[in-house]
Amino acid sequence: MGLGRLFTSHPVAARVVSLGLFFLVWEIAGRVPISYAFPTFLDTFYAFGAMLLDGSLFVAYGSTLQPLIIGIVISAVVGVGLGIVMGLSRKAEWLVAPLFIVLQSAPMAALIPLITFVYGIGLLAKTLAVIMLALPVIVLNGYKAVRNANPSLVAMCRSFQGTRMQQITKIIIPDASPVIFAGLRLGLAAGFIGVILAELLITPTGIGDLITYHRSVANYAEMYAAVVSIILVSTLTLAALEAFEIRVLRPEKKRG
Amino acid sequence: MTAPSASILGVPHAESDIAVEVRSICKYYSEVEALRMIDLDFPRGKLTTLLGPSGCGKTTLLKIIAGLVEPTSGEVRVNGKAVTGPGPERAFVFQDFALMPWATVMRNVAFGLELKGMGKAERQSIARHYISEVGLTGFEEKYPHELSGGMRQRVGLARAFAVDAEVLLLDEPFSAVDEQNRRKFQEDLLQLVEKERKTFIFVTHSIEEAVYVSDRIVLLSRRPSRVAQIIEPKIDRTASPDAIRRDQGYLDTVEEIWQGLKHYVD
Amino acid sequence: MTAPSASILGVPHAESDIAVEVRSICKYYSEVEALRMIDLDFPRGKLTTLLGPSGCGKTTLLKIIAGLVEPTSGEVRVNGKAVTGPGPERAFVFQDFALMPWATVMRNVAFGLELKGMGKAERQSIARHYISEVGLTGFEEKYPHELSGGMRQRVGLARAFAVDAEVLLLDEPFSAVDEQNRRKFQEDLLQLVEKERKTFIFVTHSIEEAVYVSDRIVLLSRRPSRVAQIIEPKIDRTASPDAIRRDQGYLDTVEEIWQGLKHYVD
Amino acid sequence: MTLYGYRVPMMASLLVWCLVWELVGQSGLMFLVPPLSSVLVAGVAMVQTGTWQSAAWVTLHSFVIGMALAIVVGISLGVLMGRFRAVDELFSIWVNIFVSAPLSALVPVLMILFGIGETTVIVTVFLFAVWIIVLDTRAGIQHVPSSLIEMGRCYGASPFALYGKIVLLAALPEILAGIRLGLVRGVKGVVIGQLLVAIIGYGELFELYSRSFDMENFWALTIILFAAAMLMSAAIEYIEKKVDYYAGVR
Amino acid sequence: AKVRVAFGDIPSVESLHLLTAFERAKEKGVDIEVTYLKSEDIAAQAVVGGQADIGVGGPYALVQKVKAPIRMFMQLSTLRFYPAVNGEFYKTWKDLNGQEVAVHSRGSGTEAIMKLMEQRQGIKFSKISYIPGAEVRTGALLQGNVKATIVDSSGRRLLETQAPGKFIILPLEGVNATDEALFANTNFLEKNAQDVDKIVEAILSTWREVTANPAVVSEWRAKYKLLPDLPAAQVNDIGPYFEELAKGKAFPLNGGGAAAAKDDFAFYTLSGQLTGEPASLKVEDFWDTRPLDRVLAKIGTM
Ligand SMILES: Nc1ncnc2c1ncn2[C@@H]1O[C@H](COP(=O)(O)OP(=O)(O)OP(=O)(O)O)[C@@H](O)[C@H]1O
Ligand SMILES: Nc1ncnc2c1ncn2[C@@H]1O[C@H](COP(=O)(O)OP(=O)(O)OP(=O)(O)O)[C@@H](O)[C@H]1O
Ligand SMILES: O=[N+]([O-])[O-]
Ligand SMILES: [Mg+2]
Ligand SMILES: [Mg+2]
Repeated sequence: MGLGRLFTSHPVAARVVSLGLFFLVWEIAGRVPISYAFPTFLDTFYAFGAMLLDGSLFVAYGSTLQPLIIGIVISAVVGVGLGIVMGLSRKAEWLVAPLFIVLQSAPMAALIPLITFVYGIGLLAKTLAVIMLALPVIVLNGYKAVRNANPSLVAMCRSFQGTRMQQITKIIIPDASPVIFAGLRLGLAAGFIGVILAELLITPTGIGDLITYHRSVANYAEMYAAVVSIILVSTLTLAALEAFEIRVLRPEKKRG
Repeated sequence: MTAPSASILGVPHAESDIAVEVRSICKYYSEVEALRMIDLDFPRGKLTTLLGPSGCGKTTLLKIIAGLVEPTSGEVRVNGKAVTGPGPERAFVFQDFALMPWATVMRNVAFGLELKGMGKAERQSIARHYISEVGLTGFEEKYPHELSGGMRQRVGLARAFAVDAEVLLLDEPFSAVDEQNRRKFQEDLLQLVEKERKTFIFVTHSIEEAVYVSDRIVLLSRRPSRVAQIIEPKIDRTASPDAIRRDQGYLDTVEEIWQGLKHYVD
Repeated sequence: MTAPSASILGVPHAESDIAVEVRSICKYYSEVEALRMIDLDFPRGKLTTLLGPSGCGKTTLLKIIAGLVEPTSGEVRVNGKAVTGPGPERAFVFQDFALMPWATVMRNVAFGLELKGMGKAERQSIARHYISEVGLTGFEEKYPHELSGGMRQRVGLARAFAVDAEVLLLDEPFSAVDEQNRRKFQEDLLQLVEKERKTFIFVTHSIEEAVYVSDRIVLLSRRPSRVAQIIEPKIDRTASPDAIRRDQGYLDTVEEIWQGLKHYVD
Repeated sequence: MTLYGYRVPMMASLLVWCLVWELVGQSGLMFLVPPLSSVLVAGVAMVQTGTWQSAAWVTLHSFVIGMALAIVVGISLGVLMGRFRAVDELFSIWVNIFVSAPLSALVPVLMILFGIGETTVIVTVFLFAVWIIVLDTRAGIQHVPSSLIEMGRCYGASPFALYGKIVLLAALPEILAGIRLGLVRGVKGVVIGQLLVAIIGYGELFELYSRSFDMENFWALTIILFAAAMLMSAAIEYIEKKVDYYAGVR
Repeated sequence: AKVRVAFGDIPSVESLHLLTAFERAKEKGVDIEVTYLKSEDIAAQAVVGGQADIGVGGPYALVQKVKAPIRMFMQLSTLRFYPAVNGEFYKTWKDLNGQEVAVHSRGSGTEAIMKLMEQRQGIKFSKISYIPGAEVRTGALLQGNVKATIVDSSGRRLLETQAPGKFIILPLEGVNATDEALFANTNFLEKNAQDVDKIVEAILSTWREVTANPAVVSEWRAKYKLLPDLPAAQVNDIGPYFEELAKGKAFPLNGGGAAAAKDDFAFYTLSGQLTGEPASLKVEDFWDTRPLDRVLAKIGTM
């Protein structure tokens, strides 16, 4: 419990200790080595540095992030719109919600290889993979958020003779925005999975190519660096999005 | 120090004196009969309390008057005009405050005016007046989560005052406020009633609170709810709060109501 | 109809009459000083109430007595033996009832006995006795969510009675119960105190409630909390509830405490 | 939705979508989309083949083992994190990273640690499912009303009784929700594991049918998989409802 | 002990002869367990990592790079690929100058072939894109999503049946490099010489039989219950597929060995998989020819 107290007073300490322990175990496992194909942490770290310096990481991320961003933007616009419509209209809910419930809990990964047959291997195919995985969760979150907007706030707005439009723009959407935003974050996480799957399964480009290529030529340190980098990038992106959400969407949470 | 006079339902008042008339209201929630043939008059400028056992339909009746809930049959008239929905002459104060968490106290108080399309400067000056009236000057730029329960309810009250409705509908406004603050708030409310000269319709669970603040108390029976009794506590409101609370009339009225409600309690 | 006598802290009682002794208790929550040098005696067979402003440390003190919280310094003795943790001679009644939602009334009431390893038949017959004592016969197989707040608290009380502890610790047991049920419950509690002859230590926010149910009221000051005053309302408990509530001694005591606490309220 | 006064269950709209599928399929616009009817016919034939049965068996086997591990580890770690600050601080950064990280990128390196073939698939299922179970269990444990725990202590509960009779039961709704979400992720994991590393079971069939453009069988495979995922999640949801009923107002 | 084989593809018509050979080795008492992996490089990784004993693939680059002592010990096939272009757009190699082509993956044999042809034809592709799976590339070609790519023999036949005359197969000469070989850790080869010999012998005899009589593959499929639920269309494909390969002498009847290694050095240095002068590369750094030598001594060369 002494450790617990240290961590409580210094939350950063916990993370540093936790990360440090992990890297140490990795380094040791790599030195044993548990496998010829398992690089040490330091090798991986150097490989990461080298890939940064020779620019291959930047090129790869350029190719990976482009479809991701396009796909997320499309999913966000379509998904939030559709979610709000479903939240407001029982008929739309009835027709569309079950479809997305199925898509959300289904292993869409199985369908990704099909994309190539119709949409080839270009940007379009990767963007589509992102949308396939990201859209359902964004739609469903938007829909649930709107459907569950605080009824007492809605009644308050009605009692002050707010119009339906005012109700939607001034109460329902602001009230739903944190959940909608959480949906966008989940959608982004799913989008990362989608673009990686597309690059691993159908079109080895970007970061997926770095992984497969370095594996095929046995540059395991580079391969691991690529894998770690994508996890790092997605984690940091999601954290940044969350920080943005708190700062911009919910001023009241900033101080409290 | 006079004894309370229990007047029987339907005692006629001078027409212009009645702000709100409730006529033959019945309300079913699918199979559940919540209200059965409610007929009531709410005199202008008075505070009338609806009191009754839990789940008897007090909130339902208040929302029907507010135009937020449709009655199954019957009609509500405000100033002689039938109610078809929420209207500018009525304002609701919600039990859970219904404050927008993303908006400051200022924006919350001015919200009714914002919905009406009033310009920012004008509505803020009105809001500022009522914020000061409920004693929250200095808190304009705070967010609801930075306030205590009692302060939040004051914001809800100021918002209702700001739209300058004649009839204020309050659904258990103090139930989320702790005991000692609640007592303070009751005293403040009496002053506001005095000052604002509006028609208040008030729902509470607390007998003492009802007797302490009301001009008239409507006792509702268990579901399906009907008007069981109407009591007009004759209490000298000019006396100090302390004196009121040990007024024999006050104590008798509390006791009378308690005896009437006791058998509803499980 | 006698005036309350405010006895000063430390008036000695006959040794065997003291069920719980609190000696020089201090409590810090890291930097926050919650309690400062509390010395108190709780007489056997009486109901003593802890009253004080919100956040002053009433719950903390009660939990220290229960052995749930460690004091920073000082000691609690029950029947002369120092407390080191929870013990079978003390039972706690929780503000939020602390009922297991997945268990029936019967299992909840018998839970303390179940933990002691008592056989099913035996513990159920004991539980049935106390379920009837709190007036819940017929509800044995119901789940907590099927009961009203007042009924749930009765389950919590029956559970505490069932383990046959001498000292019952009640932390705002009625605050989650609605006004009217609460009133009923206060009357029932007085009967149970009478019947069970246990030592009750009771925490409440409500002055009326404190005065109505207590043999002794300990007023705590604002944090860091100390004993501000000890009041022994001299009220004739054999009178009817109505009579008690309009007893002048009762009203004077309420007023005296209210004046004392008023300046703590915002 | 209500139609002429009748409540039409929500999932009924899937029938509308099935009809749309059939029409698109009949029109022959996209070779990827054969008519639903012919997919169903192919599906009936497919499930009778030994290949499908053994693929389903292999898949189910990996899935069940991976899920069982994820549930055991997830609940244990979740309980530890919920109860002990140090454990929580030590693991929370990893749990929070992995619960939303693109684990598919990690799958290719897993086999170095865990072997090839079924093991990797099992580990993939485990990795996809475990984090959400940890997080939900932890939340459940942390949200056990402290008064319930104090109640247990007051009445002399041993630590064992405290967990067995109070804490785990009180956290059950959250734990079940975690398991339901974990199941959904686990199904994704089994497919991704079988597609990305070891081409066995269902993954092998997906690859086989899509390579040979056998769209009827491909979609039949997909429908069965989707239905299985939905059914499992619905089953847990049903249990959750029952538990919620007993848990009442928490 | 169990011999764990990592195979970087799904079992299909094209691997029926290899599956048969494994069955025969099992009959000889070698306990073979095959795992089907997503791709060749995962299979290679499995062998490097000690998760598998024998891998299937062409791991020249890997052997040159990795510290693990991996050696090939028998060639299974040579590259049999067909550069295919959409006749509407291209007719000859020269037309591909400045155009985009699609190959299997970075570092694959298909890429090596296309790079080789770039050099030989004196052209430059604008871009090489990667589409794993010959079937997928064939489909993409048929769908019009790519205009120039390289397919395998069943892809070529599919193109010819689905859209006769629409696609042109560009000429490809003098490419005879290893496509797939068996490889393993030297340690494994050392300790399990008997099992390895049995496997090599089973494969060589199978390869010789199938070359002599391609039709026998269908019988083997029935005998060993291989791929029981193969769709009818693919069953019909078995005959022509092996017929064509046998005619083209695609099955290395002597298991490759040093001669094959020399060819590969030339090809893969040219295509960039291997670095260094072909002449300076040593066969023993890449191959362990002893199992093959022993078996060939026993059953004779052809
Ligand atoms: N939207 C609704 N749908 C169905 N039944 C409802 C609805 N709202 C209220 N009821 C039922 O109608 C009855 C009256 O409810 P109402 O909320 O008006 O009572 P109340 O007197 O305000 O209760 P409380 O004192 O607990 O606030 C209750 O039995 C309740 O269950
Ligand atoms: N576990 C804790 N950690 C830190 N501070 C605490 C803890 N528990 C209570 N406190 C602080 O100690 C003080 C006393 O708390 P306590 O709950 O005992 O007050 P109380 O009199 O019961 O209040 P209330 O009337 O609101 O129930 C408060 O300021 C509170 O913030
Ligand atoms: O199928 N997936 O959502 O990863
Ligand atoms: Mg109500
Ligand atoms: Mg407290």
